[in-house]
Amino acid sequence: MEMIRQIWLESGIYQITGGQVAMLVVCLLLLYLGIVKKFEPLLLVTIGFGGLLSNIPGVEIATGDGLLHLSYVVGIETGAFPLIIFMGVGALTDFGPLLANPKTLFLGAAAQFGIFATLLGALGLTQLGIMDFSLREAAAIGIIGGADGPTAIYVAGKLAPELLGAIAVAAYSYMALVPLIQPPIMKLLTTEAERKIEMVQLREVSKAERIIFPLMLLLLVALLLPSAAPLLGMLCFGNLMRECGVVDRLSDTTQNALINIVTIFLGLSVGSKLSAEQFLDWSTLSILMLGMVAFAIGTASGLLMAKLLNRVSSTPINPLIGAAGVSAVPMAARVANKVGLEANPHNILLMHAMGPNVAGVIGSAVAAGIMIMFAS
Amino acid sequence: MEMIRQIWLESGIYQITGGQVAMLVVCLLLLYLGIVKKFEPLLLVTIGFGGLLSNIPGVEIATGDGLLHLSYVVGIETGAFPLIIFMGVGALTDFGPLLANPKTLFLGAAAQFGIFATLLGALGLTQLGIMDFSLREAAAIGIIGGADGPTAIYVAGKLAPELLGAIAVAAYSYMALVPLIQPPIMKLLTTEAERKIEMVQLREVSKAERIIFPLMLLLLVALLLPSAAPLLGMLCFGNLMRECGVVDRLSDTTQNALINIVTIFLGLSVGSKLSAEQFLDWSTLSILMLGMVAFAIGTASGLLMAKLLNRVSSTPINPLIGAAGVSAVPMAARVANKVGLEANPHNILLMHAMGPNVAGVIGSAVAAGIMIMFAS
Amino acid sequence: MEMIRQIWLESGIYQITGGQVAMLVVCLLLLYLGIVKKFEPLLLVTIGFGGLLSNIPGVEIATGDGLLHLSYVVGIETGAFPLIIFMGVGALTDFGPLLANPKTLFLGAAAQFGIFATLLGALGLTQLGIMDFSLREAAAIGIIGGADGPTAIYVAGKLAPELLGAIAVAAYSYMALVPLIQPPIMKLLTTEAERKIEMVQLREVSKAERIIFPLMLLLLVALLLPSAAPLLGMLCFGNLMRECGVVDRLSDTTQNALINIVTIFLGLSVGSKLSAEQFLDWSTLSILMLGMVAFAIGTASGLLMAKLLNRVSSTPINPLIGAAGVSAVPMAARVANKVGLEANPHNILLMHAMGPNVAGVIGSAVAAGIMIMFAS
Amino acid sequence: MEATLLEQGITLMLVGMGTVFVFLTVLVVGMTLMSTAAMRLAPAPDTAGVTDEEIAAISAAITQHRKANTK
Amino acid sequence: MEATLLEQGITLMLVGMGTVFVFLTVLVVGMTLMSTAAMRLAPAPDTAGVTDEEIAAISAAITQHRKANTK
Amino acid sequence: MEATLLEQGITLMLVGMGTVFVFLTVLVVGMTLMSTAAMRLAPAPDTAGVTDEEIAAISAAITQHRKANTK
Ligand code: NA
Ligand code: NA
Ligand code: NA
Repeated sequence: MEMIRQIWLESGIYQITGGQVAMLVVCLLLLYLGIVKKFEPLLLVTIGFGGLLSNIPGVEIATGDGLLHLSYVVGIETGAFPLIIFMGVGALTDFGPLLANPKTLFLGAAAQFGIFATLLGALGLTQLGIMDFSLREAAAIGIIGGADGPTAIYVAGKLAPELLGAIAVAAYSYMALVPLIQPPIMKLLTTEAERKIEMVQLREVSKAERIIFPLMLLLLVALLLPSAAPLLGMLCFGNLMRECGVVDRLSDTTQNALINIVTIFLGLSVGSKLSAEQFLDWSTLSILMLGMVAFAIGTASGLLMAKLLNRVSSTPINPLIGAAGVSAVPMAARVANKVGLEANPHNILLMHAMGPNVAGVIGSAVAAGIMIMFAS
Repeated sequence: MEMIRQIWLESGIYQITGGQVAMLVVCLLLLYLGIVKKFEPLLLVTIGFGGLLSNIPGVEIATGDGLLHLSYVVGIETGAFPLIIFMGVGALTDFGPLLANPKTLFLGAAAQFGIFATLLGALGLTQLGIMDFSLREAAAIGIIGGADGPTAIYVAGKLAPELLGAIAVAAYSYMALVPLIQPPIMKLLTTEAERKIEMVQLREVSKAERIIFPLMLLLLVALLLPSAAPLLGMLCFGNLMRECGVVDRLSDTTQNALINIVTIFLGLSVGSKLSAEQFLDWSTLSILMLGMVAFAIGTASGLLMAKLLNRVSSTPINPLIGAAGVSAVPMAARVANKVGLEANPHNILLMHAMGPNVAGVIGSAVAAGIMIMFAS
Repeated sequence: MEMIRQIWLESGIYQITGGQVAMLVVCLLLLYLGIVKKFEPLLLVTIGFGGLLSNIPGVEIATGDGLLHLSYVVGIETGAFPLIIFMGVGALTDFGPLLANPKTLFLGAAAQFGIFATLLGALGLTQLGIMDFSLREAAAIGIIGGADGPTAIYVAGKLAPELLGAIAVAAYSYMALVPLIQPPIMKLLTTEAERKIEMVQLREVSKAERIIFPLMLLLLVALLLPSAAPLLGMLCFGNLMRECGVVDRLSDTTQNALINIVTIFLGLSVGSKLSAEQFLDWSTLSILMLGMVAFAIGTASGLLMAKLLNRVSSTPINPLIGAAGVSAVPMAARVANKVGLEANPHNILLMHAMGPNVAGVIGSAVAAGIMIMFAS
Repeated sequence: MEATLLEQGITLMLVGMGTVFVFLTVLVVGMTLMSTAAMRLAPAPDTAGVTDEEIAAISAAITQHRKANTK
Repeated sequence: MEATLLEQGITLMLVGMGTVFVFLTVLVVGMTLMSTAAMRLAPAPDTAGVTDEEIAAISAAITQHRKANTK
Repeated sequence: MEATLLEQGITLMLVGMGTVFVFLTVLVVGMTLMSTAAMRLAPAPDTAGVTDEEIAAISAAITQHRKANTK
């Protein structure tokens, strides 16, 4: 009898809190978005399931010696998982379109305005007494505007681990929502005529350029902004393995087994931060709102910079590709392509948008370096 | 001269103990069973070789800072390896036959009687003064009857790490011996007529059911028996990745590179517990004997439950598939199929036996949760 | 303004030291050798890039909690990475040619003279007051002569971690330079007639012999020289997985995903030891010189032993295959083949040279065991 | 003391087997309800279209499963 | 104090956007110089020979990239 | 002191090369005995049947080996 009583006392039905029930619902929603809506499924499925596991009452799995917590300590606190993912992203990224049209880097630069505007927004809410974010926390929230999952997780793990769950969920959710968030802004800020602009075909990029590029980028980072070196260094390393042509077996493993294994444990670890106590908080709500604002501002600044460049440039630039500067690779580039096709059915912008798209990754990493330097 | 003397003093010929020689023979036997007899080779080859390494005199490899000991600490003590293997098993398991015929879950439930009977046996031996097992140890020994390697290793690592080597060897050996142990019991407890029973073809299972099943199972565990949540949670996660259809790259890596890497280190780590001091003990002998009894009782209770179900059920149930309830996936299901074919050459029981077979995995994990709750 | 000043103070341009600039050039040279000259690219690319990262001023990546330093602590200090690589090498190695012609083991034994001669050279430099190497350091330097990367890293990690970077760079550089270093020595020490000797075709080797060989090798090591057991044990384990035919999925993963992942982190970790303070030192220069001498002596002793064996043996032995005894698998065997073809266009020595080539791996591991026993 | 240990064992057996059966019974009920609901919401014809592919996938998975467990 | 925080934010925004633009401008200049040099040292005809293979490789990579990010 | 170090080195060289040769000689003897035994227990005709496959496997392995080491 006593034993049956103990089973009852240790059962979920007896122990579960309202907050945990709410979090289970939130996590099922993330799984729904990932599986049924196919929004960033690699991360939303793993984060969502990790969140379910971390809200099971009375079990050490997301805490103490539990697998998810150990994985968090080993992979997120040290920054190892986001850095390895960045290496994988490097191995998966083709910098060819950027090399063919370097000035699209400016679009990736402009879109980072979303990051700093959001930082300001978070500090503004604090100023108004609505929220209470420190500079570190505000900086971590701002990085959501970079639209780059591993960068956001890396920065949040360094500056504001207590907000990591909310920041990661916001970053991936909005990256997933890019096809809904961006088009209205794009149509608002461009004329039909601008959207119809056709761009000249990209030149071929030689193997030598592809090999030298990651090394040059790394050396520039080393000389100008070392605090961005871990993120950009791993990106460059992955890309060098991809392009150098002599270590294909390492590049293949990086693009497949390694990035997949790390994605699984990164997702579960991030999910382990979706416990009710940490997530169900006014700050989460404001992070979600600020993240949305960040995306909108980033999209707009990319677009406006593209309009400016179009005036200056000798060859025409379709302003739509500026919106791809927020990163969210390759979703944002595809959205630019789709909106372009609606205005002009012969206008294939995809490769042109890949330039600002990967430029956005570099830009966000630079912004992250600045944040880490000043806010920590 | 002094140096040659030192080589001699540090040589294996000088240092080796009788126990170590005996263990080298035992490990060569495990390798023989794995390689020549093809009994559970993935585990017997890795455990056997790990055992060889751990019985080399005078070298730190299974102790101190040695690779095998570090691997044991990182992967077995924390429970990480068996949990990751369970994730892989989930990604490799098709729950379709179980979904098509849910009542076969009862067969998986009944077969767990082997676990608790063995627990009782171990305590009985203690009672009689023959052995001296604590409740924790008896519980860990009982789990051998679950016929599920990672579950046994997980529970033994938590409750009785000092018996881990013997328990793992017993579990995998008997899983390998299923084709020898089960058929006589099956023929003893069923009539020729019963073995000839043909079953109606399984209905098709929709994708939605396959996706919802792991989530439902996880939520039930969370509500009813959180202590089983780590094992079943990882199983469900692996299965969700498999079935959801949007993270195939993660599922592929889980089913291949990840489970293979973890299997190698799990096997070596378990093997590192096959040192002479720990393994050559009366308790090992009684664990091997109790494990055999556990398998026999589990098989019998699964069969008897199937006979009972057959009387109650509207559609006929061949009692042979009850024997598959011990898990030992997929060997036990194949044994049921083979014995069925001997009685009725047109009787393909394989898919019907897969239901109780995977039910046995769930049942053992539930039993493991109970053991962990009460014995620790 | 203050912030801009801080960016300047933390920039690489401000902080970088002359030593770091020199090391960046050295690392770019390693990358050049790996990518353009295709010298051991798997290691020179990863080590070179790790070296770049570790010479970026003011960033914790090769130190403290940085990814490269953590990877070094976890994988090199414990010896785990070189041991896992050795397991992979075992899974990739075909011991058939050695089994078909066991006396080529003597060639692999003779070539180890390079190791001990270099040890003596390092101690001689100390004796002369030119350098100041301890016995441990001299032993670690000597292992370069084994021409086997993971063995050198394993021994250096145990005996002289402060020299690890220089030793690893020397080992892989000379392994890469084998096609330049060996041919002149081979032509100097052999006559045209000797180089023309054709060898009888190798007999077929049965599966049983292939399976028993790694077990026999392990047991001999256990009985005679346990200190070599970690390295040779993992080699044997990988080879047993390869040959036993029942764990092909583990063998495949070991040969691909696992060895690739470990190679990436091994290379980056070794590269993290290429910091200016540690590498730019007279000892590095003398290590590079001693390594070159080690290779030359090892090549010569292998050749001379082959000439001796040719006189004793009933079947003819082409002395060129003795040079393959230094290991540097499979480069040295191919060099022997190439020089043989120059003398006699019908003389295919490749398979014959694979015997001493893999024998050199075993010989180096035995020598490493001796070094670890006496020098630590 | 030892008598108590055996008694503990007997209680653990009863409670354990009880829990296993209760849990799996709840699961049977849950699965049946879930399947009924799923079949109503996504009726047979819809899923029938996927059938051929699914059968191939399932048999491939079983093959892989066996391979993983028995090679 | 809070006023200072907002001021800190504004400064950080100005310095941050400035750094991003400076860095990426330097990168644009660097890339342009590098490409010019590379094209001079390894002129178009040489690389043109590799083109067909490269195009296949690039499109394969893009496909893989998309697959990695959107499946 | 330094003299002793060099002496230590010479002893280590002699003992080391001695050990390497003794070990590999024992291995040669062991391999020869093992192969003789294996060929008697599983005589040539049996293994000859597997030959074609094995040759393919070996050459594939060598190719892979080379690829692993030299690409
Ligand atoms: Na971005
Ligand atoms: Na079971
Ligand atoms: Na060697």
